[in-house]
Amino acid sequence: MSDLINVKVTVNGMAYEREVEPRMLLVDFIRHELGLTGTHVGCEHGVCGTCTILFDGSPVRSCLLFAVQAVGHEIRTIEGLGTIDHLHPVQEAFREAHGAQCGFCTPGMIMSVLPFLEENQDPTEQEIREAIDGNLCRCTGYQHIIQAVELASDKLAEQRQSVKEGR
Amino acid sequence: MKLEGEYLFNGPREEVWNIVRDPDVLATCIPGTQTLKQVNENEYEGAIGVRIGPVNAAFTGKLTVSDEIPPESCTLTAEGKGAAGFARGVGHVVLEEQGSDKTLLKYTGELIIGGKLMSVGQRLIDSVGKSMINKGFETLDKTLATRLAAKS
Amino acid sequence: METKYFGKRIQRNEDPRILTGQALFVDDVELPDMLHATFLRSDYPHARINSIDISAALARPGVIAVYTAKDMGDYWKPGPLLVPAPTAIPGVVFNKRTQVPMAREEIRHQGEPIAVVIAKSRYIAEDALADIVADLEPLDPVVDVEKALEPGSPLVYNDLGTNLASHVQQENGNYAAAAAQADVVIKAHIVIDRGIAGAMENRGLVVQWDPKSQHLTVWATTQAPIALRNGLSGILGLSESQVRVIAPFVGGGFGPKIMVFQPEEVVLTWASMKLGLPIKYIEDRQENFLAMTQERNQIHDAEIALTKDGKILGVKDVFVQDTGAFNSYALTVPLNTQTHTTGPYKVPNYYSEFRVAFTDRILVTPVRGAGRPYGVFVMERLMDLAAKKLGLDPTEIRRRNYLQPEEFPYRTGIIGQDFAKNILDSGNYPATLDKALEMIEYEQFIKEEQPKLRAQGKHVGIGVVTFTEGTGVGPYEGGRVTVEASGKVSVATGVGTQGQGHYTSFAQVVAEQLGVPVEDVRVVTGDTDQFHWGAGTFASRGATVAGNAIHAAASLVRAKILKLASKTLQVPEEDLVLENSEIHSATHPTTCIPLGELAVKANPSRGAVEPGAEPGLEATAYYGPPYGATAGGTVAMIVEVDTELMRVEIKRYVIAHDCGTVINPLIVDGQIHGGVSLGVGNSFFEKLVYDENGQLMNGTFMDYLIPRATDMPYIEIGHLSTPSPLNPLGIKGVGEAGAIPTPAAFAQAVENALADYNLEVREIPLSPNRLFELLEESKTS
Amino acid sequence: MKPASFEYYAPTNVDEALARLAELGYGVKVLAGGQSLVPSMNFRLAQPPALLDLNNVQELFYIRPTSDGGVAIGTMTRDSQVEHDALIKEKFPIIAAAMHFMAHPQIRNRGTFGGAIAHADPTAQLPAVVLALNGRMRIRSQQGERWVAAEEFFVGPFTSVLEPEELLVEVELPPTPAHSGWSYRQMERQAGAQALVGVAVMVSLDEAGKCRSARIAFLSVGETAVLARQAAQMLTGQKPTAELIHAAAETAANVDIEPGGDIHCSVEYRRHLAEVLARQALTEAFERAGR
Repeated sequence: MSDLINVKVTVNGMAYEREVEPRMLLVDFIRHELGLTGTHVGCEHGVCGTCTILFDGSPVRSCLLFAVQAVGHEIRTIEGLGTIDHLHPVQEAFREAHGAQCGFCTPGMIMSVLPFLEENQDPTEQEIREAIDGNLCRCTGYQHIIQAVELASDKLAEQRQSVKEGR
Repeated sequence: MKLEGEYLFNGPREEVWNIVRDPDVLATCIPGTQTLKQVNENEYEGAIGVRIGPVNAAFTGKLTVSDEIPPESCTLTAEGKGAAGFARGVGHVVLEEQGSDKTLLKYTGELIIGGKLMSVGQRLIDSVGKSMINKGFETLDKTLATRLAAKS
Repeated sequence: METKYFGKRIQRNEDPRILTGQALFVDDVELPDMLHATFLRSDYPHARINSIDISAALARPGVIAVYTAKDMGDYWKPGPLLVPAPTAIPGVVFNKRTQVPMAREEIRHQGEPIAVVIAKSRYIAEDALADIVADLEPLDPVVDVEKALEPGSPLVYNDLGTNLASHVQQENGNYAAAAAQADVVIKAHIVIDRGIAGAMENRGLVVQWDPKSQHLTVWATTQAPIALRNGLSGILGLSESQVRVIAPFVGGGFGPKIMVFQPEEVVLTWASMKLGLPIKYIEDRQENFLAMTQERNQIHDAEIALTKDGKILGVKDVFVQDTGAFNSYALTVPLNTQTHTTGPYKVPNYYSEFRVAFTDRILVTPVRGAGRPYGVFVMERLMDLAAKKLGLDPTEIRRRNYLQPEEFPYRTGIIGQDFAKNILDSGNYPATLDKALEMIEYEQFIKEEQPKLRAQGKHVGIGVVTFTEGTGVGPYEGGRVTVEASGKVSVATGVGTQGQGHYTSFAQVVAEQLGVPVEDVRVVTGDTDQFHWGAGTFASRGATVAGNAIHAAASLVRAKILKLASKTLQVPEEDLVLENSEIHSATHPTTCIPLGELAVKANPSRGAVEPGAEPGLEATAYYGPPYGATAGGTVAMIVEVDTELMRVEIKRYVIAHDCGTVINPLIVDGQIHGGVSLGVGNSFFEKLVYDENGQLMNGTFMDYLIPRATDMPYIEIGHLSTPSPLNPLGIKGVGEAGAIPTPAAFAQAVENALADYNLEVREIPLSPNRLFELLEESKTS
Repeated sequence: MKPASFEYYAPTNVDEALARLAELGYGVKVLAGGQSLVPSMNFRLAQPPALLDLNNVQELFYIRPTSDGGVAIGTMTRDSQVEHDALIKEKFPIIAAAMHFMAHPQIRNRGTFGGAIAHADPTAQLPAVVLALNGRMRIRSQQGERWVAAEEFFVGPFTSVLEPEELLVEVELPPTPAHSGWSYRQMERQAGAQALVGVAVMVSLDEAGKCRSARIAFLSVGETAVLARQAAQMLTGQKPTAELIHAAAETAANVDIEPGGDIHCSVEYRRHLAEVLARQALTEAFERAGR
């Protein structure tokens, strides 16, 4: 076994510090060291997307990074969005459009959608399909997810509008 | 998986035979690290570390030489297994003289690959396999050239 | 019926937890001192175990225990049969061979566990796998299902003397006589390959034996928690009350998670009791490909006999089914194939025979669709061949043979997975065809659009397929409905949930009866301490069977509410209204009592009660259907084929679906979409490829593809409703609908697109490589 | 699927990295984006004793114009950064086009340009694209620096000329001549999945509208990315008529390459795809060049 390495990292705005083996995958670190189990593990070879998190704002596979590589970086996970009582607009949209069935792929899906909707504020159906193409879902056939993203885009536009109008 | 092919060596048949029949030389064909030791006249055992790009697979196994008709033909049976899976190959090798200074090696065989190597790496087996065989022959040919040069 | 909640597109109660990452899945369970297990699995599909040396593994720091089958002593034995053999079918042959905890003397499929490592972390456990030295002697594997049944084949079980696991023949009418009178008889050889279920969450298990309370808690990704509890307690020699199985949020089931007493469950509960410490095992994706049960591999020789005007006289189907190394799940899959082949058609003479073979491959159990899609594929291919031969439009030949709405209930005479002669309860197939054709603008497509596009050199084609889906089979489910002092309602049932929205649809059923908001109804599924009778979630039965049981319980609670409220408020029951979590008089709305207050009255803490009084506003009820409810529908699909690259694109996908009364259309749509995506996967990609030595060649998501968002068409759904007369709510299941007809419609559409080539698609999936081969063959023939 | 143990080194500059490589040689594996390496480690097909993580070596992250009008890409530049870079889009649109087919955005956000080249996957897009663009690799070790042309760089599946103590630090792409055209085409079973066959084509026309140069680079047809030399020769100096393009594509597919088969794609289908894709790509590239 190799020596433990000190990992200081910011997750959802909170600073964490742990001692881990270099080989610990970032997703295992987030889930089992930090107890943030909303990020899931589906394939551990970078294909399914259930472990998608935001790493310095960009969606990446947390099964293909080591925790030691996160030192000094900012991570955002599903727990960093809304709460059960106050859902984030994207989460609200997923609820209204029935974008989740078993819910296993959902956190990763949402983490892919979030930066996409920042870059593309009025996406077409095809653009949405491409944006979520790196996240597998076996339950929904993606249709309600796509509708949820369309709805989320509207909600975010409204939110921007109300911020602009100072409401 | 069927294996079949040929390679033209730049040397006389006797010399090529000596090389093919020398497991220490054969072992150098595999990219990685090898330790082979002879356990009896026709059988060798050892550990092989195959290195292809990021993949490094350790195998333990044995190599058996049979049906020898020096310097014309023999059968090589190799078996190895490790955490990445296993491989079993049987190859029949025939050496044909092409004039006095060239020898055509023809081989036919059967290769069984199993475990992770197959379930994860199937799509790469063909290109990696071909490449390993060709590079292996090139290495043998280089060794042959060195030996011939040393003799002359 | 005027409803407030039932039948409405209501948002799901479970979603806030799911969407915020707060939903508890098995791998999220963390316990103090929890150990982690992993299994050494065989690389060989068939081998003899000479010896296993675990000493080096045991010596590795962090390793707590390593066990092989030999360590299990008498506890090691083959598991129970999960589904009984269909002895109701005369002459059935069934040779039982069930799964074992770990291979002891002989390995019978690649991926079969031969040792378990229990360590302080999964990382260390995996390190230790490489320390185990297993001396395995490879034996000739049985790989090909047809060759398995030929004389001289190597045997999966030497003691059995054959690889024949089952043989079933069923006949309704007399096919041979019908064929003798037919104007045309058409034959087809059809191959259906193996695939996975591919839930995004792999299997998982956390087991905790508490020596002080002598109690075992198991968190499992199971579709059948009660069956698992009952079975494990039996195997472990515990009372059922000592075992609690919890199926928390489960990340997709699709069939294989119904499979209980898998090696991991049996080995790890035993190990946890031995070690007195909790153990977690999470299957990884690689293991999911090598050890999770799979479906299919059927090879059919089918024929259809017709009159020259396209009327079906008879159908004959003889097929072999690969069951893998075991047949713990008996014959559900091939029986579903057998019962669904004739589907929506009137087939007066039907002969079906199948032989099931053991092979050195993973055990076959149902996967979404569960044999139904292949019966439909066979039949629909026959119908297409017949239409071509007779020069009929494919929709016309179907129309001429549908069962008509007035012909229900219709007895097919074939015994199905519920061991009773199959009865179709209700349906209206011509209406689903009409609806689908209207939605896809069939006439316009074939008369204008298609000729126009063909003239431009485009290969576009249409496929139209009607199907049935036997759903909601017995035996039974139950539910308990309790009004709490808060006025909120709790509901418990024995089925598990893997994303079907039971927390919401069951709440709707209850909310409608009790006049409470849907979000005030808390549903618990899959916890054996909450409800301990039931069979599980499979065969599209959750909403139908458990839904009706809960409806019955809610109706009983409603009656109790009315009775007590009438007494309390001094208002006749007929004048009482349940709404907004209170009971009030319709004529004097101010005369009212909140539901919670009534619940408190129903559970007095002092004083005397009337003789025979039951406390609380609570009731438990069960529902068991006389037989399954049959849903159905028609799919129409337009595809375009790029004959240079061999790319096939679904341009339009329409499904007219009839699953009787709908509890929540939002959820039903979602179920259809999901089914379609499996159907699309099965059409394009999903095939496990084994080499001749039984080695899996595509055991990753890089090689075994499942549909992504860009693979899916936009699905247009048309709803029809023929309520089932079998249950009070009129519900039929919908879980497998989309999966069933899609491959058949795809094959028809591709053939139609490639009409110039005169090629026949007699297999699924149809990869680009295979399409290339078929096109090349058609050019040379 | 958890990786085996390894020692972890995270240098902050190239010199430090080179020193570690010199010290450990085959005993260390360079970790760039890790999008191929980490999966093989999770499968435990790769169990390097040590990893040399370049993600903190800031000097390797850059895209900059070269004095001759080309572009130099630092080895650690993320794929997604290259894909969306304005300079790349302007000078080498083929790169962005090909990158669209590389797995999925989440992978490209972490994967690196140089990592994909050094990995030398014969089924990957970037080696073929860099080959078509006639790129060259800047390789450093403690002994110094050397440049290797793409044509010499890839020597086998997952094998390049890189010695264990060497590091690929930069990929340099020369400017494309006037009247150039490009095309990237591939066939895959699913978006983001491995290409069954892919082809990257760069052509240029002379004043008379004749083909001045053509580089046709295939992926997934052999042990490395492969240049179709004979096909290119057929085109050079000729007017790129439809007939000639057809003939060149046929030569490319049947003479220039020696594809193997796998469970997804037979040899025959591969040759067929190579011909169709080469024809489509050449046609498109010449069209673009003529504009």
